[in-house]
Amino acid sequence: MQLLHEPSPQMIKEQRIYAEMGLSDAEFQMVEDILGRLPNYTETGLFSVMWSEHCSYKNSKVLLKKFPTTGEKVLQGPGEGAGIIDIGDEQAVVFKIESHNHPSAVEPYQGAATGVGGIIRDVFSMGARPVALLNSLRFGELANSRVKYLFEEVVAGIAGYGNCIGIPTVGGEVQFDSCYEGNPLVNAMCVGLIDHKDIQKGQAKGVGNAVIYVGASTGRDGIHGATFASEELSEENESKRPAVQVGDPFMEKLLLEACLEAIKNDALVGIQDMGAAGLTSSSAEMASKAGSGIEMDLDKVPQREKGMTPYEMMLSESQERMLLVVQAGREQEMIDLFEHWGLEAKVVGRVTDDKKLRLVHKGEVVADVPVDSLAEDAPVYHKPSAEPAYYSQFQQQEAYSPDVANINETLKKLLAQPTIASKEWVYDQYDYMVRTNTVVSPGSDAAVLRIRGTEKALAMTTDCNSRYLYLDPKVGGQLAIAEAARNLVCSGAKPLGVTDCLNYGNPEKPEIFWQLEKSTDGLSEACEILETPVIGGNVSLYNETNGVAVYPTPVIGMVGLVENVDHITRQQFQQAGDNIYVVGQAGDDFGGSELQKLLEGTISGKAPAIDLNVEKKRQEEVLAAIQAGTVSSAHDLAEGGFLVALAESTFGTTFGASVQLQGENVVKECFAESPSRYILTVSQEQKEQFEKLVPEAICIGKVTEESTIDVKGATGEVVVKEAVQTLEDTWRGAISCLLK
Amino acid sequence: MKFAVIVFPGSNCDLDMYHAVKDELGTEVEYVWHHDTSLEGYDGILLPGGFSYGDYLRTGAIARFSPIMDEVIKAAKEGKPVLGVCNGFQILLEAGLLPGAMRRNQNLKFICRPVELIVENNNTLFTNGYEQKEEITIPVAHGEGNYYCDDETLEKLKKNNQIVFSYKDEVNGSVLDIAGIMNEQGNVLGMMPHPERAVDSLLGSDDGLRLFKSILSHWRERNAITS
Amino acid sequence: MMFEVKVYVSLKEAVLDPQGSAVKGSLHHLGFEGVEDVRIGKVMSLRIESNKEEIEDKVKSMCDKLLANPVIEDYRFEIEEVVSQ
Amino acid sequence: MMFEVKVYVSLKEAVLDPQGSAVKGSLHHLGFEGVEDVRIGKVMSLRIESNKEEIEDKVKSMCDKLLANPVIEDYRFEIEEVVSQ
Ligand SMILES: Nc1ncnc2c1ncn2[C@@H]1O[C@H](COP(=O)(O)OP(=O)(O)O)[C@@H](O)[C@H]1O
Ligand SMILES: [Mg+2]
Repeated sequence: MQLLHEPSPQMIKEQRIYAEMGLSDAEFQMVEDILGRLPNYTETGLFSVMWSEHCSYKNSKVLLKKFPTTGEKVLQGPGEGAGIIDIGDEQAVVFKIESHNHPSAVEPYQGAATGVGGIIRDVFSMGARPVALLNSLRFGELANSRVKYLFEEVVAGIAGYGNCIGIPTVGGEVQFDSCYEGNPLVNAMCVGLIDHKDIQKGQAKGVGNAVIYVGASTGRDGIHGATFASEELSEENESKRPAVQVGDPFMEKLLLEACLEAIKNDALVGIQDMGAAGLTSSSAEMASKAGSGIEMDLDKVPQREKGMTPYEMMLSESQERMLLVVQAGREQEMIDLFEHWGLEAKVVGRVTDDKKLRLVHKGEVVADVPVDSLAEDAPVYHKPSAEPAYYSQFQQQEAYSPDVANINETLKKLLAQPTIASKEWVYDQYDYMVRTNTVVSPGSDAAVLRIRGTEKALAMTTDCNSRYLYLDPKVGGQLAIAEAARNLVCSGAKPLGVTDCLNYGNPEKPEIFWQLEKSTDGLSEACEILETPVIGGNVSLYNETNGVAVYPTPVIGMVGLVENVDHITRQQFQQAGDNIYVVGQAGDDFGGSELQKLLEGTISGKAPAIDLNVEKKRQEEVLAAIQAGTVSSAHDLAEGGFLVALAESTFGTTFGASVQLQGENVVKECFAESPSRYILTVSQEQKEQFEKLVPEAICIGKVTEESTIDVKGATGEVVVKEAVQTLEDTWRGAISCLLK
Repeated sequence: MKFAVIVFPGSNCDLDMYHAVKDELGTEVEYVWHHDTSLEGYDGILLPGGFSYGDYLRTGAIARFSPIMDEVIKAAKEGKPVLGVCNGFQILLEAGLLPGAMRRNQNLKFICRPVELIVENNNTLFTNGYEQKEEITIPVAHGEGNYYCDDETLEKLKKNNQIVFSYKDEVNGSVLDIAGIMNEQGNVLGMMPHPERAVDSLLGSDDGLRLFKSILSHWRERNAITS
Repeated sequence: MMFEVKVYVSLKEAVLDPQGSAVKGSLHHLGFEGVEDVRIGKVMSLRIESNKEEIEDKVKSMCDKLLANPVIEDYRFEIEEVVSQ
Repeated sequence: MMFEVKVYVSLKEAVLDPQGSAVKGSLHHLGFEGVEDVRIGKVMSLRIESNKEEIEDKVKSMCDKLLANPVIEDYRFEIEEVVSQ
């Protein structure tokens, strides 16, 4: 029952070989107890990947339980490949976000590309047609040449995969901060559309049914990728790194089309992609969910390399593979269907009734373990939590009050900050139009795609300002959800739900666990109040290099429904003469702001305070005003505050703005990052009705024919007077300039 | 008039082409799988964009050997309108239906954005709905659209008015900023920009629609005369 | 018989090579002086089972048909017999 | 002194080569039988002005820094002196 060169069960135990695979002593003992004997090498491998943080969420499960995950419209919450929300007319939207941070740190192009490939498979394995991709990226400061390399290659990798497979990449965000220098974050999100009747489950039901393998053949790439993703990056573990996976978007395009066709065939019982922990997780999870077992003959698995062992086959993370369960007797239909797309489908096993995952290799049983023990019974930990010293310090600090001599010049500097500057350099490389549904392309608050054959459209965005989360994880978590929802509202959409990707440091450190705990509290509370349930997500821990953790970064992917394409609204001003309104007052909110970062080089103090009920009320009013057709353009105030948002509203148009500030404190009015605020423009005809719908809105000026930003203080003094062109050039050129 | 949209493994603008013709032009259109061996009954052939065979080796190089390509070549010889967009253009080049070849974009990056084109020749079955030298906005989305041909070929293209579209501003490094060319007979057009993405003002521009309309009206005129 | 074939495909002299120029630029940028020209081509390694008489013609025909594009590329190849172990 | 340098960059054995697979498939489709494996790599031709002692180190350093990606690629190179005409 063991291969010659593999250690024996005794050796695994005595030499603690399990520890190298990521199992603790106690966990290994649990395995021994479950089996009633010592596991062999292959079996130890199965447990080690399935019980890794990446697959089992053993450290984060207790926290994820807090998220509201249900709602009237939720058809599928967390647990399957992706969550699903009803959008009416027997249609639903499917979406999910996932991280590929560790692979991207090692090989940025392929790491990012395969991240995109993986999230696409999650969506089409539900039976949905993927319609859009988004991403959320974090890098160190662009001054560093390795960071430049990572940034350029990650963007190229995302583009390379998405463009080739023909799914538009319509939005995302990029932020730069030194905490991400050694450990960039690469999160990819995919949105799909599905008819209710086509919804699939990854289940291996029906004893005797065939287990079919389709897609790329299995190589030695990515072995132990899931375990690798569950450790910190360090020089010691460099040698442990798995062979890099290379994405093949062409293969995935064929797989996508073939699987979507297979889903229409009633011979298909279940389908799941082979993501992290490849064959192991797909087979064990499908069987466990169905209350059945699976027996597989590994000799039948298509292999790219010679002499692969069961351990290697089961742990390989080769890309572009799917596992199907098909009615017994109808295998040939499926094989023919895949053949049409030039793909080989191979029967590799059968569904059994003994709730075991049994693997046969060269005629011998090489593993025989209960599926539930792999998929369900991983230990759950509640790690110790401790408030970090920095937090209480920041809380006690007096509100930061920035000293700004020249508002005009400061505005220009802010617009050139890479986190604020135009991301055109990035999205110019993404095909954001393919499949011709993209109504609002990258460059506005959220992307909007029409749904062909209906009046409806979907708005989508990714957001997370991790600086706020670092200062205050709870408030920061609330702000992240609120900002995402606000961006959708500005586009004319009602937020439907959330997918989240929790990117944190090492949870075994109490201070990091505390960040996780507090921020999930904040996220949960905001989701509850804003009625945006969490329908899926991903956890990426151990984002540390040589002991330094990234800021807590729970990236929020949110999708909203635009009831009628007529409601679609952009951030850009639409016509001269429109009135400019501001909703919400500026407060003393400079903690973690772009201005603080610009002036001090670091951040400190308290995160901007948010009242979620106010947030909600404003979102409802603004959306109602948009739906009533009274709003010409809408933009939320985010990084950089009012002036940046005002300037952005003129970019890409021929218009300017002439406004007068309300408050006495000019710096606060111009740059504070108080949440829940909007700039809206309203035509003269709509003025009256608009003011009824958004009573809080204050008219501060007008959109002008002349392409100048003209801002006066409360007492009439000139605060800013600058040609839009000058500001726009600075903003547009900043990133490519930094890359030179 | 009935169009065929050829679908190669890896095509991904087939759907856009299909809907442009069906929904916006309002004409008959069908997908034809690359394994098929007949184009009978189709009056116009559309080769869509995408990444046929992943564009591995060279763009269009492998697709050029798909079984349907013999039929495409035949249709071109018979004088049927054949339009190749983006990857479709690249396939036409590889198949020798149009002269020249593509290199990677000058900046080595994929470029996706609306660009301004100049209609260099409106006296073609593809462009009769435009004004000569008219400026139109049509998006590009490609990594290898940097058109190359030798000087002799270029002279010929110029002499025969085979250059149909050029970029108003430099985009990808193409010789003479060429965006689209046709064959000598004038019935095969290859272009990098995507007219099928510019057929609905909701999505930004409908300047591409007139290209399809031109093909249709040419066909109608011709069939009115011959019938 | 088994052959190990290497096909080298390069852009014709007259054709500007954007990738080569970019690499040259980066090398200069990295401080490597004296780099005067960079051209980037492809090398394809094929293992082909064939009889000895045909292999050369076969490879030539592969190149003409598929592996190189005569409009912009030149090619050359090397054929080596694999001595079975 | 002027050197003509050729750098050959290929994907590591264990790394998937989708290009190679596609080309192999296409060759089969075209009726070329016996093609058992295709891998596609790059060849870079550089002309470098340098003194003799340094050229080898220089090229090695170029490869490590820029020309090859050590995570997925292997490289080798040949250096030849250009005899001035
Ligand atoms: N990585 C990216 N990929 C695609 N689009 C991006 C990316 N980063 C930013 N964008 C786009 O640039 C615009 C501005 O982004 P951002 O400043 O994050 O907006 P906001 O603050 O409103 O969330 C958005 O339309 C966004 O989708
Ligand atoms: Mg915004």
